[in-house]
Amino acid sequence: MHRTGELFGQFQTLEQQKETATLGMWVFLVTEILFFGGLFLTYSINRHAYATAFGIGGNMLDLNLGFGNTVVLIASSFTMAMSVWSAQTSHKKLVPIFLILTLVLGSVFLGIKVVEYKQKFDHHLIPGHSFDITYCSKNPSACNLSGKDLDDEKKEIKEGIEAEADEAKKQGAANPEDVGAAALNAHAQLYFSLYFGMTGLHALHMIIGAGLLLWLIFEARKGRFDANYNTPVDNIGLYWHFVDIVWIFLFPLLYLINRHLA
Amino acid sequence: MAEHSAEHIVSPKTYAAVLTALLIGTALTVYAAKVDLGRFNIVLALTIATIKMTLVILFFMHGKYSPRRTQLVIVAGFFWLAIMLGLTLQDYSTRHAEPSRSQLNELPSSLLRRS
Amino acid sequence: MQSQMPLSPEQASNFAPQVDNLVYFLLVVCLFFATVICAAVIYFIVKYRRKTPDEIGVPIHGDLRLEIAWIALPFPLLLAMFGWGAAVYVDYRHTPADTLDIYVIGKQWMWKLQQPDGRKEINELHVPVGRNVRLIMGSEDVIHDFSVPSFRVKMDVVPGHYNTMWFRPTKVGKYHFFCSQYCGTDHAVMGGWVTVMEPDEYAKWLAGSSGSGDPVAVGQKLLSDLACNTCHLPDGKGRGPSYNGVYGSQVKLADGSTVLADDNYIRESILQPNAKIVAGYAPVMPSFQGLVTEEQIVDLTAYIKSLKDQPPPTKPGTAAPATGNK
Amino acid sequence: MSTTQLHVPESEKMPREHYLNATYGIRSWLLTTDHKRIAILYLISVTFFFFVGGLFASLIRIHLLTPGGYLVTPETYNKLFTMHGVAMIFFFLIPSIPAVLGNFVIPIMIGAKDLAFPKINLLSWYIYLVGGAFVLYSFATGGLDTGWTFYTPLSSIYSNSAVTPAVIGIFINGFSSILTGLNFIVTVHTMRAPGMTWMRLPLFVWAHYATSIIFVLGTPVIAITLLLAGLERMFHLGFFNPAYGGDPILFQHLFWFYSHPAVYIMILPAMGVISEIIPTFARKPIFGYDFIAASSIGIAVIGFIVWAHHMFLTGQSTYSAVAFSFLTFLVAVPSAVKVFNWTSTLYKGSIAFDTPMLYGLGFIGLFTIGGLTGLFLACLGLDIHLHDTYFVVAHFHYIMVGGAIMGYLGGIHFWWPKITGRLYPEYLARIAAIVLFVGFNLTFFPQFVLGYLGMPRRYHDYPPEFQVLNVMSTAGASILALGYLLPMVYLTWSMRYGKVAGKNPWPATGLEWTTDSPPLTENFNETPVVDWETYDFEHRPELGLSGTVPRKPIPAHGDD
Repeated sequence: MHRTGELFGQFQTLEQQKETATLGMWVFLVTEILFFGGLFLTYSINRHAYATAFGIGGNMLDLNLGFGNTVVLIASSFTMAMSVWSAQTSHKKLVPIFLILTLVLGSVFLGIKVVEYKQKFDHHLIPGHSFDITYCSKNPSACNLSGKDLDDEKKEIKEGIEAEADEAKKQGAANPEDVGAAALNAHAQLYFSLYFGMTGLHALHMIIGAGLLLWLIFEARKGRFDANYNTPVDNIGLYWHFVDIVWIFLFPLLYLINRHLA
Repeated sequence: MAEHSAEHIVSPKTYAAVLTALLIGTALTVYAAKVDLGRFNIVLALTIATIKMTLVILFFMHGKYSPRRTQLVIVAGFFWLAIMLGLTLQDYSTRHAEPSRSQLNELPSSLLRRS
Repeated sequence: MQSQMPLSPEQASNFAPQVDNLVYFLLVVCLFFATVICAAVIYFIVKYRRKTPDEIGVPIHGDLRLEIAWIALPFPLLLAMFGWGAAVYVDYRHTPADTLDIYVIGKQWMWKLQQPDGRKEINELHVPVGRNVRLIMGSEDVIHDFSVPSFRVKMDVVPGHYNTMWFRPTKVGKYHFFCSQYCGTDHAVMGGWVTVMEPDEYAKWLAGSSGSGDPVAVGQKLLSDLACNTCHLPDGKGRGPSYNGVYGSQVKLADGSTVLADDNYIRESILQPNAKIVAGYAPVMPSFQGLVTEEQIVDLTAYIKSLKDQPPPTKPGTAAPATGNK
Repeated sequence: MSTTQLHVPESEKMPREHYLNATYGIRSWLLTTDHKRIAILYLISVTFFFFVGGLFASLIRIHLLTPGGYLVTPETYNKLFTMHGVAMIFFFLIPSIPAVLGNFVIPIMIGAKDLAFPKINLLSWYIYLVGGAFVLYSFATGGLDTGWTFYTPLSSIYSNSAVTPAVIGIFINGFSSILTGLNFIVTVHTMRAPGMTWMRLPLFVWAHYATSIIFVLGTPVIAITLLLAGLERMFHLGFFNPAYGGDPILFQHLFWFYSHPAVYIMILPAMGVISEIIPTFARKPIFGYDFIAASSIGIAVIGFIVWAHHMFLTGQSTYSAVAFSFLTFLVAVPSAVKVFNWTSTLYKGSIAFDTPMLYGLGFIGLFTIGGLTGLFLACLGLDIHLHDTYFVVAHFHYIMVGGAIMGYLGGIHFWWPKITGRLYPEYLARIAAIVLFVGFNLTFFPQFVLGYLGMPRRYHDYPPEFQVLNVMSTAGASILALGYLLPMVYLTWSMRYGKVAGKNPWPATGLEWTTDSPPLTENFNETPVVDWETYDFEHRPELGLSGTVPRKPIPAHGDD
């Protein structure tokens, strides 16, 4: 692959080559902005339409895990930035160390994500036939739910159903209570579809990033990156930070919708 | 071509400061979410997120020290995102003159979507 | 239909002349520009055709005044097109008060229309001339579009939304309506006729025969189509309770309570069968949510209602062993 | 009519070494990173999809000969027009000019050895192939009957056809577009030869820069939209499915956010081709260079804020419809600027009627009609009547076939000597161009009338009063089909037997005409330095033209 400072045939100078690579990466990230933008738009429209159900869904996520993940990911962005700095200042030994730290933090993030997904699976919150927003309030022991939390969740769901039933009544449904319960379940399922869609796509980007980091670590250990040649570190760094930014928005949008009511 | 020659190196101190700011922002956004501000909860959460994003772009991603052309690319990305979100949301937010639901009892209620 | 080839459909509503006038205006403007451009191109290519092989053209690089002129001068025309078009559209989207409301439901691949008095039609619409008519439209499945070219109106029929459109028929006659939004296999035949009648004719027509058929008969047929009667045997010995004499009675439930078997109870039992289980039966019935329409529930209810004077089974049958069934 | 100027001496020989004979063997093609060879690979693959789409189109037209439908079942008819649309739009029109002509010419035009990312360029061709394979798989196993617009919930729930592989194919193909656009943007920014300033860029490059903006900013949105629709279909989710509270109109917003600008992806590069052809065959600088360049960017930007004019009758708010209608009228301004400037370029030119010029002139006429009928559809009051009728079908075929394909064929004929080093039989080519023009108008003009009469689009069966016009249209289509087969034949023939073209047969002023035909793998022997303005014939003695201006610029109003 790249030897240090190799000039590809189509370029005149190394500087032109580096500039080109960086610009290319930024243009790619711009397409990523629009890519996630479509998801954010879908989220916004539906959240606006079904604020109650989305609020209930949001409160069923584990805030501690979400918060922890945010911290982990921000920290990994920092170590990534530090590995770029190490390359730029020719601290050749430090580059792989910071990259490995980044990879470890990224893996922790993904690990926590797996734990969260597993939890959602156990709580019947995977969209599909078995989806049941009331599962935990009906089977509190299966969800380790007790005391005030349980009461809160029950109350929330009851109010949610009432709110949906009110809507149904306004729209002239003959049996607003049933429609309300079904509607809450459907709309909460929409929330979880979006939750899995958004976090899943984000996680996919993380996995690709982790793969790139692996390659980068491999190269960095050979001492490839220094002040003269650090484009790959720089570019993969840009990508990593972008993935971090996506999470910076996902966290409040998914986890913090309705926390003040809890 | 671009005027910049030597790339700007951001010091670890700056990185550390940004890291601290990001962590504080995260704590703040969790704290703020637990206070009932009505519709301003979401405004505040998004404001904090935007500030955090700006910090990441400016310092971690060297946006502040990039050539103007790169900065233009970044701005264009967000501008287009704003076009997409803005023009779509203006449709949804102005859709209230539609027929009143109470006249529509005849139609199956399960067909309804709220907007 | 006319033997000669017409260039526009008949004008049969208040919108038809508006739309046609608008199209004449645009045609005139556009023909003018198309003619100017084509004439200029033809004139130039004839006049300035190459005379000698190594000749070159006069190096003219542009003219700022011209550029400004051809940006600025057509602009008012564009504004006029926009403004006029918007005026017609806003008028079309704002239904006047006091309309004759007709409900329209689109489904693959037919139209169900319902007059204000409840009379139903399939792929046919009768309206009086000179009266403002509003169509309130919903879809049971995919997106359709109700389009009447002679009225120059159309509107998408979107599931989950109600769209409305209005028009005032101005000419008695029979006009095609089409589904104009692609909706699957038989999209092209999902159409019918709008019949515009004199008001007294319309009144007579309304007073004529009743709706689409006896709901009891429709319900009975539906019941066997849906195979309800394979479990709900009249003698109560099936896996589900008998319908005989149910309507209006107090039903004993498995949890010991009782409930009045009214329309809502029947509706719920069809859509959420396990919400209230009749004593002596197992919760084995599947939900028919999504399988039956509201309209069909009404028909089913009508049929069950018709059985209320039938003698109920002497004692509730014991539930058949629920093994391997659904 | 004056004849062609082609002074190609009989002694002209093919260059000894060029990109076509630099290496041999399948591997040397399939693993090439040479932008010119990749362009050839694209040429072959888009031609394949063009004929797939064309076959479906012929079947559609034959079927519509009689009111009840002549040939196929309703289901098959629906699949035909859907597959026609998908093949033509996603796999022919969108990649055609950028990935074939743009790929071949842009690096040479700006004096670069290659695109900025040659490997990514090759990758994007492979991605295109993989996407294409998925779509062909869908065509072969049950077909696709959702309409190329994939409106939910028809596509996500109700259709029984092979929607999932098609959606995956288009999703994958999107990345091919994105990478091509990314490559062009970066190339234009960083790879220009010394002296090739922004204001000396050929307008073809400006047009592709504008197109690339759309590629990069629009395509990801269709990717995520189709991904969501595909997930909805596979896992019964509710993003756009009203049964679960989702919103089908949101799908349309997202879909058209890309798919309207996609129309400009098709037409902008064609406009770029025309902006090259007209000055070349009028032998004078293009009129209003900066206005044409700016209008390309203007169209790309404004093109992004008009999308909901496809949705005036879906129940979007009245306010929103009015706003989108206004914005749509704005896009007429830069389009008109281009037409006026091309026309003015002809003024006092030295005009020849070589094949590319015939396509160029045809383009002006057809694009004018296509553009002006766009005003009818942008006009809210008229759209109520015209929406989803054959008027729309006629309008967008005037833009996409009359505009984009005419531009594509014009460009192919213009650069064919550069691509292959040989000339095609000129008279046959002119006949083909005229046949195409006539056949095209016969096919699609009647459809404007059909549309105004109210015939809805996508109908396999229509009331008898529409038959006369449908028969006319089908008759025209058979002429059109002949017009497409002709170039196929003589261009293939010319690759081996055509007269050797030499460096600059027309002659034209661009940098690509200063190098060999076909060019070297590195395009130039040494990095060129540009010290002339673009489209300048006056100060270019090496073009072998007299250099004297036969008609001196006359003081205002003093026409001769």
